[in-house]
Amino acid sequence: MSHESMSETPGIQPGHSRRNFIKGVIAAGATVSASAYLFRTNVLGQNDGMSGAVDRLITLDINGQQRRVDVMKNETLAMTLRYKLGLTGTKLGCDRAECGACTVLVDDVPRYACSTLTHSVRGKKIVSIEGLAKPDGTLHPVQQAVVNGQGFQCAFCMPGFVMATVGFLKTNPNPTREQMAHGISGNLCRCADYNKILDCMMHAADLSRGA
Amino acid sequence: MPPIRDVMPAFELFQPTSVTDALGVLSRHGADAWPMAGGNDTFDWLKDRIKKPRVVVDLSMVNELQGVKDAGGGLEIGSTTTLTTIANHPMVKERFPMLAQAALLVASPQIRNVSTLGGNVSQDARCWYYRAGWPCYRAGGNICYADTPQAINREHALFDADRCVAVSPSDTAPALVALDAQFVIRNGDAERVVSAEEFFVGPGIDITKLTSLQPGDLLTAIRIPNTFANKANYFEKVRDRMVWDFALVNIAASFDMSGTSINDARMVVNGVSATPYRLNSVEAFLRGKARDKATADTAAGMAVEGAVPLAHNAYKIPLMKALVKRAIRGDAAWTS
Amino acid sequence: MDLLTTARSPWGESIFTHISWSLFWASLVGGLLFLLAHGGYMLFSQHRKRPSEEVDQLERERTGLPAHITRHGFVARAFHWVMAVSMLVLLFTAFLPIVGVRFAWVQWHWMAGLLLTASVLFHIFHATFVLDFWSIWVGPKDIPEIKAEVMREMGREDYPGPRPGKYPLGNRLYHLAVMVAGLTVIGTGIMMMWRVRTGLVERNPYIFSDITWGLTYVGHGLMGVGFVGLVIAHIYFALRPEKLWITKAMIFGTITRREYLENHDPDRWKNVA
Amino acid sequence: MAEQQKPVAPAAPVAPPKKMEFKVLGKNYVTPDLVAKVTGRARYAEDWKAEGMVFVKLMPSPRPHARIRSIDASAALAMPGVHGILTADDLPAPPPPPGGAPPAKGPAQGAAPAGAPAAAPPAGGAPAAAPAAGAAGGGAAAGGAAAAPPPPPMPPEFALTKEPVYEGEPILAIAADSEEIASDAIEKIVVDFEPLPFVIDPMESLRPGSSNGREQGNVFVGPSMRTLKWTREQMASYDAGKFPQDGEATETAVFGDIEAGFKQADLIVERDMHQQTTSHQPLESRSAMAYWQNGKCYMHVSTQSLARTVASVAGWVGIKPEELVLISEYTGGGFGSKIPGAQSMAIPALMSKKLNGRPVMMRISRAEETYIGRVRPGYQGYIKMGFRKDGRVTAIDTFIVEASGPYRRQGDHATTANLGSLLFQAPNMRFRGLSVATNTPPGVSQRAPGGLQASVWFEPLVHEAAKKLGIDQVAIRKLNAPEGQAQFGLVPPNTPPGRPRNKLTSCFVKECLDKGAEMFEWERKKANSGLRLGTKIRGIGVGTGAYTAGSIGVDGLCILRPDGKLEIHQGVGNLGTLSTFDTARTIAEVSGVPWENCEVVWGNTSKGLPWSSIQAGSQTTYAHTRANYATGQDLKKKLQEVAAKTRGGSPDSYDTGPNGVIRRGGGVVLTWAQAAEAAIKLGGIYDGTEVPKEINAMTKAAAAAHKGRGLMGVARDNLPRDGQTYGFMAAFAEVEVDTETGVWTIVDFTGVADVGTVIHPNSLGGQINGGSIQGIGHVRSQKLVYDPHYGNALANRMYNNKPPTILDAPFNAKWAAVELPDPTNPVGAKGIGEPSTVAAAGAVLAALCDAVGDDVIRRTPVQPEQIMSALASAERKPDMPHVLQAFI
Repeated sequence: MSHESMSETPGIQPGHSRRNFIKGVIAAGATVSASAYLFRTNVLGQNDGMSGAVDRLITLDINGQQRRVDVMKNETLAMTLRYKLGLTGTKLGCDRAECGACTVLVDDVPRYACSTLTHSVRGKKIVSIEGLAKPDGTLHPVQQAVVNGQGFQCAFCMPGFVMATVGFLKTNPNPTREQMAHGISGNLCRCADYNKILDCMMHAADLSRGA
Repeated sequence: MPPIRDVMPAFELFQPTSVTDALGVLSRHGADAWPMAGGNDTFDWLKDRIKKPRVVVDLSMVNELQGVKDAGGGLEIGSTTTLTTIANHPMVKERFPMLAQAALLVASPQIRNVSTLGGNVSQDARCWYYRAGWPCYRAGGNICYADTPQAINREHALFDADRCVAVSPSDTAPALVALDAQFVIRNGDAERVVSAEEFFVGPGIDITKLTSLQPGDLLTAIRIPNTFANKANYFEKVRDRMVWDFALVNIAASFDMSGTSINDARMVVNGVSATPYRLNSVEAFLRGKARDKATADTAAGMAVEGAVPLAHNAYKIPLMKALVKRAIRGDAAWTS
Repeated sequence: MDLLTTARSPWGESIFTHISWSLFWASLVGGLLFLLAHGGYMLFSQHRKRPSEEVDQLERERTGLPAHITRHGFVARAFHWVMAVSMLVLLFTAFLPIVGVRFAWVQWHWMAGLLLTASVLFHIFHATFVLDFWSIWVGPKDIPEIKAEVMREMGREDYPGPRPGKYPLGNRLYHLAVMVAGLTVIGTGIMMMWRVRTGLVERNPYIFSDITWGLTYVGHGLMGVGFVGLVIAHIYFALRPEKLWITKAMIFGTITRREYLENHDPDRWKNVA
Repeated sequence: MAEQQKPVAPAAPVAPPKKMEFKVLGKNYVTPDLVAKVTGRARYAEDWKAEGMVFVKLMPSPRPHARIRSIDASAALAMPGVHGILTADDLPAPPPPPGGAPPAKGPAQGAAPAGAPAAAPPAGGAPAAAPAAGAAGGGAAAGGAAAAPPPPPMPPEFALTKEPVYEGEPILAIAADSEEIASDAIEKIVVDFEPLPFVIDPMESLRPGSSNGREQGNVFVGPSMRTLKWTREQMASYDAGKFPQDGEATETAVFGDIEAGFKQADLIVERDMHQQTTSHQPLESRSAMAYWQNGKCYMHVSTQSLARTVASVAGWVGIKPEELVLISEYTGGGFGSKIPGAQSMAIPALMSKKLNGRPVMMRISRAEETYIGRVRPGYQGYIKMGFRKDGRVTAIDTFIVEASGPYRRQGDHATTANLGSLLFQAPNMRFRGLSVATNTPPGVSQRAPGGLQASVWFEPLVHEAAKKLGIDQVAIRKLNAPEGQAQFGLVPPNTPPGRPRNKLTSCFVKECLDKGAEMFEWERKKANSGLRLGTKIRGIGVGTGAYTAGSIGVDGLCILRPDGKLEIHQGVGNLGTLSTFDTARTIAEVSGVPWENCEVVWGNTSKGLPWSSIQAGSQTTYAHTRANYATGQDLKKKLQEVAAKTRGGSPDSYDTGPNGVIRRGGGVVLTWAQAAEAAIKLGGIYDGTEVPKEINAMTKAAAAAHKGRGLMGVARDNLPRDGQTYGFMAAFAEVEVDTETGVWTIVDFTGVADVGTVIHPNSLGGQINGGSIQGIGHVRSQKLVYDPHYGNALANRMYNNKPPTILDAPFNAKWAAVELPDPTNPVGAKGIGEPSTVAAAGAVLAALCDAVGDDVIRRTPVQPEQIMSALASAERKPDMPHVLQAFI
């Protein structure tokens, strides 16, 4: 179907050079420029390099890859993923640990990336929504369950719900419907399609056990 | 000039890996240093740009501070042990199920996965005037915006309001008080162990802080004596939403029974004053009584003596009475 | 270092909230320094009373003076001590928490404040209608005396000029300072009664604007710390040997004829009999 | 929409329809955007980046109402890394008032699609409000005109302001290398404010001598404002706890004769009610990114309706629609707050222009979203209903004081009355209302504007009446429910007699009640009414809901390409309802081209998209099944003609098969690819060189951009319709209330909808349950809180404004549809998004009344203390300063 072409296609009128535009608008997955986006590159001034303080240049283990990143001291994991590593599947709904859209796995534990300092996950295994499917495109059982059940509506909360479910199923592979609801209760869906989400995630538990 | 929110100001970050290093950094930077455990309270203050510490000390990498161990005569829980760990820990569930339950009812799963016991008991007040960055007493100003004729204060204090009417937001704090927990605090080379009553402070004593922690202090562990281990206990939290919500009122109670009568009891209500509110008179009254309806009704009346309701929180009086009754009756109550 | 602390009101305005507590230390230290300086100075300058032969002379001239002359009537003394107590309570409840002694101080503070207010109101009434109102006042008519006192302080013992009436100059200047500071803390303090739970008035912090309140707290704070220095100085003088006769008078009410003649100008403090 | 204005002929009786059968429609399938969504590849507005992109931060007003005397930004602009400032002075001149040409209409209408139903077309978001509310507003305006010359219309709302009228309204924007620098810069800006009076609680602005929310007055009348104060006696009555029913109203609409109606009543029930203002809180905030390239403005935005956002955003930016390229492939929810985009979206575009086209990203934080993200107006007022012994409603009287926010009249209250008239077929009804200006976030349509409020308003009274009359709750609703082409609506005073009332195109709410009662096991559940379980008590309730579910007159466009694929172009926004794809399938259904051969093109105006309905008022499904039905027919007709022209014979001798055009009774004569090639050779109407005159200019431009690429199907929906299309739902709920703590939970829930033909079951289930839980959130916990003294927000955090979580929803909600087609839609489909929101709220509220007593519930949200403190008190009244107080 057309989502492939859609998500790669820049917004241009027929007749404009597509190439020079693509230089402008970058698809997910690529880091754009050295500028630190939301964070000023060198604000700390005299603070910078206070003895014993952390170094900015660190290596992160993200979706199985080792990525070298220049991370500000006050930078959250959500910002690093979205603005330094181009992994925009991790959404920011509230940036205040109140909606769950930014949920990622850190050493298999679901956490709010908006409320995690990137420096605090050095040397930990980070998995975001982009890291679930196999390289050949085979979907993770939880993703497959969502597809099978046509789960979610606007889906802005979906990556968070999927990651929370993946994490919860690691601790409880065979939950009741109510246990599942409690397990993913740290995620908000404003379309409030909770019933269908629960259907999908219970189906996901079956697929995961099967897989 | 108007408040700008949602952008964390710059700070210097330290990530000590040992208690000694942590204490070193804390004492080196004194009041400039902001100790951070799970960060759930910290990020609010920083992202709102209300507090701009020069130095943040991330304690998440100090392994010594994590874990639950049997310290003979009780449990010792490291201050940065996560609430998820506590809620699922066999020893906690077996000896002090009330604490496990309190931990389980905090916020949301992802928050419990990072937030710590030390952080939960040390977190700052959630008064929405204070959190909005208004210059109230608690913020070092000279007014309480929540205790005015027009103020919207359904979530504020009934007891011991001294100018400020903010309440303690913690769910684990009342449980710890009801279990007679001790708080281990280190500062430099000095270590002090204080009871919950000394750990939590009201506005009369210090109107800008909810705990007695001072700059340079590090809460390293919380010790729970076996006094009430495997004894009858009760915890209930009443809130608007079943997730991500602070208690309107919660209650924690431990009972040491001999037969059908109460030898000793500790009852603590939170969400009604700036510190976990211990029902001393009720505890005294309960000794020798049975856990029955008659006792419960009398106790409920005693519990709310001296309550001073504000415009919008009068409901907390009957609510508190109801919870005291339930704790004494021991009804299985519905919480989520 | 800011001497006054400011904050953003809910509407983003910059408002005063308090004085910087460093001013408390300043006042404390200031008071102590004055005490040392003055003490040191007094060691070298001998105290100026009327020379004894002059006093003998006066005693001969002015017969009919009673052996004991009432300097402070009972009521005046009662007021002084009530005020002193309330003032000390106010200062300790206000400043002990700042030096780290933590306790629930607010109730004691406003109660002592009310006591002070009451005693001061009474004092004003009493001084106005019973005592010689102007005897404590410092005014233009006192300039020659001020000049003379200053010159004498400089060592010009023989400098001509009037001597103190009922109240020595320092005494009167001190009263002036205390009056200004006292009325300020009382006025601002009464306003603050609307901000704490007293059961006396309905708590309503909104009777004045944020800015007015800021100034109120600053005024209260400044005068409050001012009192620290003033009270130190006061106690110091009360205990100085050459002033003990006044302190005694404040306790027992009377001074001896000779003390009267030694320290006062009989023409400016009449009808003592 | 035009036809809605002209009088409608009396309804012709139609035979009860039967379920329709389809090859493609009505089956579950995977929407083409789902894999991108579930793998994180779907990109929403904030997910786009561009070389050299800078960030803007907004300065919010710290005051609820003030005038800006001066702004000193010199210190900020001197900071390294700061690129520029944008203030109200940089915005384009005000557009003409609503009712002008589409481009100009953008801003005003966009600001509040439901804001001025009199002016806004039914497509404006609250179509239900259009006839009655519009008329009511107009009538009121006319009344005002009789008294005095009408005051001038209020100026529209803009992205940045010099007179902030609510706390948080953006004053200026700063662009910098990073948000951190921009924030530090804004903190250095000094703004001199002249404070102005403000209003938080609408009732307070009715006190004699109280302040007004705007300098022009405190009450909105049509497009203008006036000052209206009630008497001291009336306010004394309010203070004593009784809503003054004789207060002056600016809006009145009636039907029949309520005095007579109440005389006929055997039972009269009445109560005062409050329901709160709630913010929309879509999970994706209204972030936007913009840059200029080759004279065009490119914008990545979050909007509900793509085609319908172009004009409004172009208007706010001050450019021609054709100079704007809008990209919005995915939208993280809107619920009415992003119908045509948002004023704030002009900020990055105008800032980028200042910076010579440099890309500018404006991330809207949650706190900012709570300020500028719009709200549903709250109500304070009273309701009075008369019933016959048998339960038939004889009369309804209601007075609604509405918290409209600072900018314009909201039609919600009139819509609420209109729906009361519809749902209970009230033979006599009167509505009086005030739309009061409050210095709180601007009101706008929120999912079922006025509809959700209607069920909260009326259902508890119907429950009370049924209890008192000893009638079954389902029976009393069936007795009063509309059916078929039922008429409804109120008319303003001095309306010429004989003005026809609105009538429905179809209504099967009674069937919904029957099916729901069966699924919910209503008869068995009756035993649970008042059932005590320890400290807990059970209650059951039923509610019905209705809302507009369709408009007409939009276009469809598709191209069969030489590679054999059919490109279906959709101008509708992709905000999660799936209608972008569900309605596209109509073309496959009608033309016979297999869905597997279809590609949906959406989300980017540069791709050539047809004119669409607005994604509001639950009308997309109805409107675009119609438009795409016409387009599918056009495509099939052209396929047959192309076959006839290339293979001989008459067009009728050809049909379509799975692999291409077939000769009737024979095999394939043209594969899809061959048909496309042939069409390109033929040109003219076949390859899009010639298009129908009647189609919208936007569709013409799209067709022109794609002409010659294949066989083009393009058409406008000219299908007939008589009446207004509404969707319906019946909801059933069982609640359990802890009488000691007031905590309550929903233990069972069932929703059954009348949506005509079900075109996508999975999607329908989502709409029924999702809509229901949004309604339940309104009853349960959602709210906004303002400090009355400062007029500043206290509940900008979700843990304070409390949207419903997965644990606040029933764990196992059941749903179904009656699947009876609407006769005016070629596939029988109607919308559902809003009717579900309406019905569920009423059912849950009725269930709560059933559990704790009808005298206890007087306000939403029903937080624990309301129930608990009422049950704990002797007089069974909640222990609060005033049970109708707003924003607490």
